[in-house]
Amino acid sequence: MTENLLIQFAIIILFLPLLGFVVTLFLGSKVKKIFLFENFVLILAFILSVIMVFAKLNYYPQENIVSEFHWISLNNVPLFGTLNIDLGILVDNISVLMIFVVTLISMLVHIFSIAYMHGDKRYNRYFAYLGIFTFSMTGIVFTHDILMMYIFWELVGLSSYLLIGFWFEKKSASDAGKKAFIVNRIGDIGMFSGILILFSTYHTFTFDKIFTQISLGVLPFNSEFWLTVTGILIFCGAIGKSAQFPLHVWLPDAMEGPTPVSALIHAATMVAAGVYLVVRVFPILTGGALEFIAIIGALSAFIPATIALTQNDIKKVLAYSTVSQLGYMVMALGVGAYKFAFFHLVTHAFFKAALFLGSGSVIHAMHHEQDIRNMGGLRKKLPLTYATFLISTIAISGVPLTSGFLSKDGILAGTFAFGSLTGQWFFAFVGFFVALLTAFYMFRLVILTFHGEPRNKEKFDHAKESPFVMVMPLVVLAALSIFIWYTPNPFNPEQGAFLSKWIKAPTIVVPQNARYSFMKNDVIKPAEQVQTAKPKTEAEITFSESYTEAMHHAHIPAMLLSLTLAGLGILLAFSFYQWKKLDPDKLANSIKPLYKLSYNKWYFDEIYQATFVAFTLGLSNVLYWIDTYIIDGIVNGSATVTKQFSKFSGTFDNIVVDGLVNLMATISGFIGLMFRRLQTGKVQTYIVVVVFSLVIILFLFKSF
Amino acid sequence: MNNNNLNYLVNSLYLIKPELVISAVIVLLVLVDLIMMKNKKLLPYLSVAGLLVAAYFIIEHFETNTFAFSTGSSAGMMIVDPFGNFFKLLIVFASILVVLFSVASTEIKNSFDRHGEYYALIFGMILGMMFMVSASDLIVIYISLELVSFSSYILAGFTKRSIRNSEASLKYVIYGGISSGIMLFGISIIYGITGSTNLYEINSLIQAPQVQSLTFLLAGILIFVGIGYKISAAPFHFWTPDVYEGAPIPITAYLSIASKAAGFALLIRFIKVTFIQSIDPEGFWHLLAIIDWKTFIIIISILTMTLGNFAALWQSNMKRLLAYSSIAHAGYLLLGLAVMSNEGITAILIYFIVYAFMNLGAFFVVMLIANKIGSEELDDYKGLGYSTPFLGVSLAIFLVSLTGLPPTAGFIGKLYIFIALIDAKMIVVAVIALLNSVVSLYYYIKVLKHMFLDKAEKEIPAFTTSYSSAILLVAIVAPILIFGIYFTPIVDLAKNSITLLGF
Amino acid sequence: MQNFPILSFITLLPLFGMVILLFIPKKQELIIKSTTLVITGIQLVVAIFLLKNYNYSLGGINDPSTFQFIEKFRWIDISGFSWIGKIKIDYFLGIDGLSIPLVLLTALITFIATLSSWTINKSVKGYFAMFLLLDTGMMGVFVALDFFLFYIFWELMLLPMYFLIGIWGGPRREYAAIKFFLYTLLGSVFILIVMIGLYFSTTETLADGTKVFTFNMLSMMNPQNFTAQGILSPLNPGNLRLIAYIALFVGFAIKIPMFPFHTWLPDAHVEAPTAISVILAGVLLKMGTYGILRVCYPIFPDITRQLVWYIGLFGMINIIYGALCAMAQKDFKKLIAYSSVSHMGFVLLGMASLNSMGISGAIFQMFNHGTITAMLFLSVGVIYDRAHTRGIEEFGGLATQMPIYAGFTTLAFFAAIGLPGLSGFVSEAFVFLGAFGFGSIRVLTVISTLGILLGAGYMLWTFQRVFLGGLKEKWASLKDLTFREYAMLVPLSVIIIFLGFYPAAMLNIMNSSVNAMVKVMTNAQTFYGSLLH
Amino acid sequence: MTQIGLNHFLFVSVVLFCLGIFGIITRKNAVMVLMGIELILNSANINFIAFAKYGNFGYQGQMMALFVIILAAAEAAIALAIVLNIYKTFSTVNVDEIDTLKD
Repeated sequence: MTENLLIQFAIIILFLPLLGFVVTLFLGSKVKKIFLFENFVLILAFILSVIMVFAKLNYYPQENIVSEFHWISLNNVPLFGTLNIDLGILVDNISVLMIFVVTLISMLVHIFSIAYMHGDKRYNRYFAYLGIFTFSMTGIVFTHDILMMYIFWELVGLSSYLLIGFWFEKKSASDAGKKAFIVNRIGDIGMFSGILILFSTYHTFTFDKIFTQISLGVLPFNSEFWLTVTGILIFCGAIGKSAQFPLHVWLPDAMEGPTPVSALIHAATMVAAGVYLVVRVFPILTGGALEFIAIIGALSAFIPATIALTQNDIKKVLAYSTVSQLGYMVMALGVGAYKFAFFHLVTHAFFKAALFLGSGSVIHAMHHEQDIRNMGGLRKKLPLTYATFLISTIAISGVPLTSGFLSKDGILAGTFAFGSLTGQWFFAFVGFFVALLTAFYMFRLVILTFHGEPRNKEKFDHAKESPFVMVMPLVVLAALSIFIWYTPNPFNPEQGAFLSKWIKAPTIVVPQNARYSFMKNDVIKPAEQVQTAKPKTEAEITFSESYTEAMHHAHIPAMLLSLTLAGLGILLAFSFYQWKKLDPDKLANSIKPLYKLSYNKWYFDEIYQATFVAFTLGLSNVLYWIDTYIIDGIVNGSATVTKQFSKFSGTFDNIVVDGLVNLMATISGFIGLMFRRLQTGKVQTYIVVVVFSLVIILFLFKSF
Repeated sequence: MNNNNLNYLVNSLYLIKPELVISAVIVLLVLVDLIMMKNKKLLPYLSVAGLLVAAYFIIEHFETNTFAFSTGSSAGMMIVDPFGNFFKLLIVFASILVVLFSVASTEIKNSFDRHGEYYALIFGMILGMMFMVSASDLIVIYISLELVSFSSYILAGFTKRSIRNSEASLKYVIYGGISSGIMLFGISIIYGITGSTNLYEINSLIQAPQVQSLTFLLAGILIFVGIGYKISAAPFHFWTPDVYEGAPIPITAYLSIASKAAGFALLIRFIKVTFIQSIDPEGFWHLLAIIDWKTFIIIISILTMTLGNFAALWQSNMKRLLAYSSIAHAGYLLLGLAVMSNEGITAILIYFIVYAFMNLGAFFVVMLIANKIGSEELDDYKGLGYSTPFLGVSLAIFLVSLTGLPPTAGFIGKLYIFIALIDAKMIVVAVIALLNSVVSLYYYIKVLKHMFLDKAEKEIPAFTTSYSSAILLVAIVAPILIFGIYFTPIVDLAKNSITLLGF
Repeated sequence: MQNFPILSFITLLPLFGMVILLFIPKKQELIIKSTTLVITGIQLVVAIFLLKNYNYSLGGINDPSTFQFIEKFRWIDISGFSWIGKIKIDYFLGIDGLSIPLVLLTALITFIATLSSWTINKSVKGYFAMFLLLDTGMMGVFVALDFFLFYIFWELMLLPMYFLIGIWGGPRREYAAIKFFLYTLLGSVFILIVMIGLYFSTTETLADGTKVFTFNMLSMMNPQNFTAQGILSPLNPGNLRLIAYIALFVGFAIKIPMFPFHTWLPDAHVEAPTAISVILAGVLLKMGTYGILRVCYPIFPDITRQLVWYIGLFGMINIIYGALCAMAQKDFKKLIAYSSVSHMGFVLLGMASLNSMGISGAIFQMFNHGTITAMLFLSVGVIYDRAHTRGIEEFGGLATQMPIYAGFTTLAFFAAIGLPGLSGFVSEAFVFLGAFGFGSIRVLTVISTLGILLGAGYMLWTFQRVFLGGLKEKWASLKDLTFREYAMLVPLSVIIIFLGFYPAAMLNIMNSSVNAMVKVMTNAQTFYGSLLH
Repeated sequence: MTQIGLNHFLFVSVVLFCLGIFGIITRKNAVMVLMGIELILNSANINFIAFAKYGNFGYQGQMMALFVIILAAAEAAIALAIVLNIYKTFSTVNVDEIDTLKD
């Protein structure tokens, strides 16, 4: 397997779903079974990506394989020479792992959807949309430059828009689609501005070239401050796409889309693209930018977690949980736990997809009932769904032996280490507290859905286990939530190939004094120290030795603490909902304002509606009013004035009455009127005017 | 009177052959009218033939550049020069068209019994105008002016039956009488100051610096009243709308072209010959400082065009609208004079050629339409573009040309005026004039709007025009389009015609 | 083939077609329509032929030798003593990378508009005669290199446009038509006066060594050709040149239309029949920006540099203001009209960048806006033909009833939003990248990015209101696209998608010219500066 | 008693001129208006004669005056014919009532 072949694989994987999209879209109305083609394409893509992952990780574990072409080149540009805009493919460990996740989940969702969407009137169209989504997502994964990232970034936005609004007859669905797109655009403007800064500084979009230039000390506007700003602006894209605070509002609404879509796009892949973006641009993020990212991540982890406590819609709970978990990842990146962020991205993708598909199975069984208050006791009816759902819940709660435990624990250790190195314990605190909340609300969800007595007898009676094509993906995904795939030691993720071999922290290119202090390279090292120090492979060092050291130290305490908190959360959930030892309603009543805040999602939607949306709409109306009456009016005058003048003359011409609305013309008309006053038809008046004008002329010219 | 002088007079007759032809035709017309009481059909043909002969003589001596009727060494009463010949040709051309219009006009046809007078009076006007454009003596100027006026007074009220006609004619006569009276008073003052009535002599007399400028100013402006009334420059234009509306359409057309052209020729000659000091190689005139003609003309021209355009906005009668439009055009033409350069005069001449076509054409269409629908009211024009597309499109072309939009000849006329203005660095004036032409668009387009955009209130049956009229119309439309694209010929003609005797 | 006057052919062909139409009896509507279709079809083929034979490496702009398909002969040649009446005007046609995209666009849009005009049934003959006359005017503007000729073509299309809106338009057509006419005439009056001023400031050396004043735009671009006393000469102290520039700019800006001269546009668009809206948005608006690039920029590079911030500012205002106004609309067509205002703002912004990227973006955006907005207007036309209303609120759920139509409209909407993969994205991105690269308008650029957001806002909102949601009862009988409508929408869609994937196809054409333009701009400082001292 | 000189003639002529204008403006009867015009013409005539006499300018002045007299007569003839015609159509000769042609 040559490098070239890998690139060809990547290209084929990239374009297969597009082919699927085009074929399915255009033949959709003619050929009923065309969706099978789309499924076939995805399975093929998955197989290829398995081969690719295998080949890449085995034969080229260290290389970054790049292939690029000039998409646009402007030749002979004055002052620049040739200006090339390249698009290209980057195959490295991160991208192949990511592509594996994407194609796998996409394939599973495709298969799941065969049954789930059965009978929909736009059945084939649905698969076509899934196809274009997969294409766009693949593009994001494989890109080697920020422009192509942005291009596919927007395209996933489009597919997300199409899929959220798939049932567009429902107003809420089309609203949600629109909201998702526009809110994402807000983030994109930031990202685009960041791209503008990068391009105007480096005249290239390619990550590598930008990194090289920064490491050579070329900075935007020659200042580290602007490098920070650039980083933050690029991160804005992630805020939008990964639904981070304060742009997280679109994600819960996006649950209006079909549930498999939620699993694919709004849980596992697209929303993780934000994290992926940060992973990609990580080398250029300064300390300041990282801190900003960490804060946003922390807030995004915390706020949705509190909201998820009180939601009753099965998908909404999962949605908020997604935001919260994405917050985790972002926060992890912010504190420098790069590897664990990506690790969590992968593990989360599997178990969250499993959760969503599981909820899809439940919803399917319950005939599109989504309110958990109407469920209960479903484990008897849906044993397989229950089992997989439970495994995934355990994983997300961070219970040992699951993948979630491994990755989450790493993140918590990262925040812990960050605290120990900088003295800022805020992130660690948030991390652990959210872990508690997560365990609680996830088990609340499981208990209310599957345990206890059925609360809606009728629907319960009709519920039955989903068909094979729906259960199979659940089983696969639940299986992937077990630790064994990642590491042989369920308590130490670092022993697995995943973290020790495949993922490596990137080399930071930011100038030394713009970094976190602990990320600074120990530039001046006494020669002997290098030799005497315990030789470490490069892979073991994350950013700097001190940081790696701190991570090691943080590992055990973090693990213990997180275990305790997860257990506590699960315990609380059981005591509230299973054993009914505690009364949730009572608790809610006693902290009513907090409960309401949580229940109403912190009123984000209302605030945005009242401020930004109302302001924009108001402004647009005001401007249009101004446009019609003032701008047009300066030139045009108002109809009333015209009509006043029109009274002067019965023979006022039609156009004028209609509106020679022109102030200009009104004045013209007025001047005309004044002239007309002189034309009385009486010859003597004329003579008087003539004589008068003669006198005036004489008076005017007598000085000459 | 010695023999030499008599010889000179006889020789001068040779120079005024066109005028002689016209005079002969007048006599002939009256005679034919008397002899052939019943058959008036011959008269227009006779007129056209006479005009063609006159035109031939004008062209024959086009390049002549000399005095006529000069006594000995002194300057003569008349001048024959390319400038004058140009205007004579223009007048003859307009006259031919007007005679042809008259044949097609129902209005004129109705006063069948008086056709002899009609054509004779037109020829009287022609004669007057020919003298006007070649006069170099205040006496000739006054007399020729009055000759034109008297004929036009009668022609304006020619079809006595209509109220409008007689009213127009009364207003015209009173207004004209006073204007020429005032002018005469001015002439008498100039005569008093200089002791001469000959423009060339006056010019050489006033080169001396001790001339009393205030009196001279008074005289100059009083004379301007007489000429200004002929060219309908504001504020001496008041008769124009009323008379144009009241007079028969061919006469209106005639007044708007021929007598205006003659008036302009007179004005240019009067100002240039009387007040010139020197002409620089660039063609700019340096006038004597007695009267600030430049400022004066600028003010008058801006006033004229603004008034014409703005008042036209409100008109609902086609003839009246065109009357105001012709006032506005007088304003543009005056700008050419205001430049006070040969270039400006070229522009005026070019403008006149174009203006003759488009304005006569417009009046012709109005007349043809009035023949059919019996109205000149704009409201009756609704939907006309569909019932008579040929006339509609022709009128559209004339009006577009009057607006001055390419690719019509009207644009070339305006272009040259603006070229002259900008070359003389009179940019503000040019901008005002251009803005005026934007205003003018509005009322011209209003006509088109009525014809093409509006639905007729009552169904007008489709009607066609007679072949002869159609041919005539095409003959007027075609040059407008051709000159709009290829204007070398008219510019060449104009350029060759700016020679005034002595300059 | 070498000497065949191909540009004259492509320009005058419609005029010739108009003459043919005049001889076809009024009743033969189908023949009239087909003749027009054939004429515009030939025009399109010739345009493509032009593109095929176009040499990408020649720059044009201010260098006469690098223009292509040049036709030049003396048109008006009046000799004179002194200089009186001496005037020399060339019939001078030629194209460079700046004009060829627009020639293509014109041919394409006219052809599609002909198809769109098929439904016209009132005075068919007059309509198509005017239509073809308009076509000649538009094409002429883009190929003329002599200012006088340019101006004639510029004015030539006013009258047909007046009639096309005024006779075949909507209820308030007369108002809209006269407003359009007066506005544009006002603009062209400014152009005229500056044109004459330039004429008196520049000379051209004839073969015999004598110098004559000239209307040749390319001669005006060479500062050496300015006479010392010429009123618009760079040597002339005072700010006449500045004033002339502003006058000229305003003249063109009215056509763009640039805020605050844009108010004619919504009216004209709303009242015009679909095909005319398509032409108006697709081609006519481009004349404004084309004029600025063709005339203002290379003739007054010194002033351009001076005022470039303001151009950027107005670009920004257009973008934001147009978008906000669009958001407030209830009339589908008016909304698209305001979106045009917004999109033309990008062109202005790109032009203000004065670098290759921005100007490429601007020209590319001109082309893209032509195709995208044409498609949007066609979409409005499709629904208006069926429902006879354009009220956004009156529709809803059309995607269920007319899925294919909805599909095409989705494409057009997303192209207008600037979705990657469609042509609009590349041009907008280029505009932003270019403008951001130019220090002085950086802040304006960043503010302008809000336009992308607002654009998405009003477009999606409209899309939702018209196509999504439940289908209203009264629209349950609407038919999906007809074959003719396919024929209009498919080519545009293909172009939009193709240029989205492979923008280099268009960018390469204009590359040399854009670089030449940028060189003119960069050299201006030294060139004009040295002249002054 | 002073010698009657040029200025006296000029004074008379100016008075006549002004009276003429005044008459034209104030009189309603068309015939009276026409008489006003005659006054103006005659004031100019006085000027011509006076200038010719006192300025020793030759005969041009007198010649002009003669022409003017003839023209005035002709004008009066035409004008009176028109007034007659007016009387037939309007049954009045008051100029301020003849205003059907106006804006």
